[in-house]
Amino acid sequence: MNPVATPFFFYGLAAIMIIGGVLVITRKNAVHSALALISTLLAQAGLYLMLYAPFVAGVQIILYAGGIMVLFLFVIMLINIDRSMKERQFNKQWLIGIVAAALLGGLFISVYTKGKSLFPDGRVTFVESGNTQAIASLLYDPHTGMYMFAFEIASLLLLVAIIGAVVMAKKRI
Amino acid sequence: MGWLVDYITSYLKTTDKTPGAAGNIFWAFVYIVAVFLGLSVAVIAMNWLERKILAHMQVRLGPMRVGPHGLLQPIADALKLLLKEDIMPAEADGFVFWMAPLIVVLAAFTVFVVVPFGPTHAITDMNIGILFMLGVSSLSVLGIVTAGWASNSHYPMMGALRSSAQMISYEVAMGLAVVSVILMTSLNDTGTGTLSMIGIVQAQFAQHTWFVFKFFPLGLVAFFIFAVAMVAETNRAPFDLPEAESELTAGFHTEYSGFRWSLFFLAEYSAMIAVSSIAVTLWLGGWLRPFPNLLNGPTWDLVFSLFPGVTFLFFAAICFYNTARMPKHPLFKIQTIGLAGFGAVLGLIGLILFVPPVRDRVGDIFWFCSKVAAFMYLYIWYRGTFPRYRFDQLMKVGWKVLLPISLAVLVLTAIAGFVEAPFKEWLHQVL
Amino acid sequence: MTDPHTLTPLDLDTPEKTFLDANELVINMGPQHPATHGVLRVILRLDGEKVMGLECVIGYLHRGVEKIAEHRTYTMFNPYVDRMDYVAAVSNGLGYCETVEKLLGVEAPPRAQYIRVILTELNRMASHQLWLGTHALDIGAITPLFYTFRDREEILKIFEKFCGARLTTHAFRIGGLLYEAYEGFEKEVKKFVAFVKPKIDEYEELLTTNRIWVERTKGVGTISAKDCIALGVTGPVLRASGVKWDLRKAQPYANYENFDFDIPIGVNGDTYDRYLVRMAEFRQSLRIIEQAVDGIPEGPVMAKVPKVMKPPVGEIYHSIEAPKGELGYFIVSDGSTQPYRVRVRPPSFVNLQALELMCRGQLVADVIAVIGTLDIVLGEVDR
Amino acid sequence: MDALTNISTLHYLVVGAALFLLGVIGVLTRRNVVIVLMSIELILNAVNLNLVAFSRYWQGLHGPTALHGQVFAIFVITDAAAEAAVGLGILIAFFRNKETVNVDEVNLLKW
Repeated sequence: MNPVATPFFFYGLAAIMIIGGVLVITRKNAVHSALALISTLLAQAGLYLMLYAPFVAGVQIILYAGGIMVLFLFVIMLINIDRSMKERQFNKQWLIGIVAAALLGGLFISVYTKGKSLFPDGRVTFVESGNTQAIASLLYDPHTGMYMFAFEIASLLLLVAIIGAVVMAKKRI
Repeated sequence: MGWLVDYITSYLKTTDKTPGAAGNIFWAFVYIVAVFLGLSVAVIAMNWLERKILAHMQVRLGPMRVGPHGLLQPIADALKLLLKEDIMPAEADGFVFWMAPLIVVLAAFTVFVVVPFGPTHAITDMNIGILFMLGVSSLSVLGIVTAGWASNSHYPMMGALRSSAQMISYEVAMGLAVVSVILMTSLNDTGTGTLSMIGIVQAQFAQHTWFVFKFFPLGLVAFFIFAVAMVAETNRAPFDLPEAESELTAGFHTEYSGFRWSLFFLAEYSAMIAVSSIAVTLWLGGWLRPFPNLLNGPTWDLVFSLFPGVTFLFFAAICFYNTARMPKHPLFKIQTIGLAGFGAVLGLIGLILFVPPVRDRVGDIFWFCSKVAAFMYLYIWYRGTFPRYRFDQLMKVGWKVLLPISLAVLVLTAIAGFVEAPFKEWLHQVL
Repeated sequence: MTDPHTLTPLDLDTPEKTFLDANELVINMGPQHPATHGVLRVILRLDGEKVMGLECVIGYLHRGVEKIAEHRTYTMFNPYVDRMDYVAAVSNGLGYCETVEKLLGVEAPPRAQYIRVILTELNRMASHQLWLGTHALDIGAITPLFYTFRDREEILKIFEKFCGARLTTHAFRIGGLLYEAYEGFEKEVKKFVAFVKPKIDEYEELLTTNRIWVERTKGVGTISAKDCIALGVTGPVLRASGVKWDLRKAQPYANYENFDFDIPIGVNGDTYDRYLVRMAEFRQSLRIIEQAVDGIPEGPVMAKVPKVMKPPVGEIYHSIEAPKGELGYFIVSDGSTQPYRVRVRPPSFVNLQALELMCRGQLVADVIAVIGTLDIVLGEVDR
Repeated sequence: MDALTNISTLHYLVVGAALFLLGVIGVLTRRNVVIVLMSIELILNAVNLNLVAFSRYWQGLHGPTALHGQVFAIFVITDAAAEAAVGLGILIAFFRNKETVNVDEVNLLKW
């Protein structure tokens, strides 16, 4: 199946992403920021689908939008945001920050304009199915899986994160 | 215009694909509209049925005034909700307050993109179908949390915190139960499983068993875990703590009224239907009729294809029986006519379902929907029977009972899948 | 268990901060809350879901019943007491009539006393049925409410036939009954007893062994016998803590000494035991009713009472076992036709004082269960 | 027009770069720790988008099973989950002690 109206969806989703990103860093209210970030994440899941990465898109929705962002909202509700909303929103180094970001942006632009020929259009149509299976075989297969060790390390990282989060967030242990 | 007709009819000729998979926008749109309308009708019918069934469980009659046997009550309720004043608390966060019901409704409805009502009767068949369903249905917790927060009030806040904790906790056990089914789908020659909803049902057909009976009792236990977790996911009794009426007045939607509240209502019921369809697809053979492998052949096909029509005629007969029992009084004239008319419509639908081309196409949808309906009845039954869990007990059930069991089931399923083929071979040699 | 005397009052002046720290969230439950059984207002101080302290605010239903009594004759005040515990109006009337009779020095004739016992026990059942339905509803089980109301209806039908009113019956008069019981009263009560016996098993079937019900009620709102006595808690709450104290046995009145019945008591003093005690009281009430109907004597129903009641100067305290506990009347007479002072000792009011002790350290959902299990009626708390 | 309508890898890279810049600005300028953490999520997502886009490009060169970029994206998401959990845990601990969520006031190590 060929994708339909690719540019339309690409620009639409990209616009949602960028607008969401801008809202994330400009809103006073952290809940509004979180909602903007959720829209960015969902639009990004759409872009993953357009890149024939359905499994990553699914993980993005279930983990990022459904898991991490709920955690964020939960914490925002636990802490008192009324006070921080009334205060100054940007820190003292905001000018330096903007300049640094602008320099980084300039770097990106120069890299992309100069290296455009490095990235020809690599689009090929192939069967969509098998994406999940291919990822699984990269992760777990005893012959072709080259990321099994990394996967185990990732699970260890998550375990450490769980313990760390519990230790830090618990009132009395 | 010719190309348009060609485009439309070209899909009908290739009937082995869903419109989404075939890339046919027109039919995809038709399916979307059909699913959306069907869902709305199902929610309305569910509303009436829940009140009636619950009422009869509780030795009362339920709605009787609006329409014969209260048949028009949901419509009257919907009108009332639409005409009600839409109140927004002064201290509420307007935008988020407005967004929250939309998020919940969108999450609840988007799930139906991949629900397979039949081998070709789905909007689309996704490679990551079940992952998509779990992911999108988990988004509704965002709406609930934001609804509770935006109301800027204590009871909704507590309801929201309760519900987000509850939904996240039960998602874990639910996901593990689902994974054990995905393991079962990989028991074939190639050894690759599938996440596609249609693929899961086809795997059950190919393995000659519903997954609820696979590796008895492992499939049954996984199904039971899912059946418990899905009640918790949809915040229904006995896990209805987020909206516990006697404790938190109405939980996260305490401050909502009118149309916005009805959106929550709609979302709750369509979420119930959605998780029930997951359960039906994963464990109860989806659209497959009973014994598709054992009782096959044209005769059995014919017999089973008569079921939808017979069911509708049965309902029509009930309507006519009750029409005859209506009090013979001028005041009941309109009600009697209405009930007879309703029966006639049901009967007509039943007769249409006997027409061969229709008969062959709706069989899948009928079996799927009747399995889902059984789950809906269970939901109502739970509500009539159980008291409500307390929050710590709910967490205890989720983390200390369901999660270990589902982990054990997952591991045992993997082992069973691994030893099944050698064991059969050994058995073959011994006997 | 904490000593009730050392409980510090709730500190409501420090402003709440966030959910994060202890002693933070102050929630106002009621007076318009579905589970506070009327217009009780409970201010809860919560740490997350845990109750750190609570304070009851009462008086939303205050009508000054005791003050009204000072401006009514003894006979005229009789209907007012029905409006206190309106789900057990007959018991209220019995207590008042007996107190005034004691003050006057008259005694109701035996037949009147038997009919009084029958009606009071029926009323006890009706009150317990209402308690069971609403308590189960608070804990989340909807269905028992409808079952109990279906059966309570039969009791109310008997009341209606007896005296014309269903709720605020005003069934008794000072000195006995105003009328003879209606034709077929005994038969109807017998029929009711036969009807309701299997229904009580039906309630128990729904709840007693229900896992969720047991989990929700066992170990919730525990109160020790010592604390009960210290706080003056009476009725099923006291008996569930293991104290065998029932005024029907301890200070028999209205002929109760002639009936054979047991006092069910609990062991742990938690919500589940209170539930079991009340369920057992259903059966004991049925036993009493059966005996009373069988042994009902013939004779007059009204003692000789002066038309204008002028009790001698003095004071009297008399209490009966109402469905909710000890219901006492303290009447001071100055020799005129109107009481000088009437003071009611309502069981609900006293039992409600145990709420904080029972709820500290429990969860919000338990507060609901405890309010339900105390079986308070706000009309009686506020008077 | 062709450069605009023919969506290639570069288009995704540009979107990713823009998102990355937004994240960097957020991290460098905001005072609210929660929003700083969210900006970090933005940065991680920008990286993820690049990874998946490169993966697509790589698939074009080496066949449909060359999904290394997507595998990396999954690892990054795992990492983000761990980071969010620990970051928010620190935030809660910090908030409990100082009752503020401003990065400026996280100066316990400064003297």
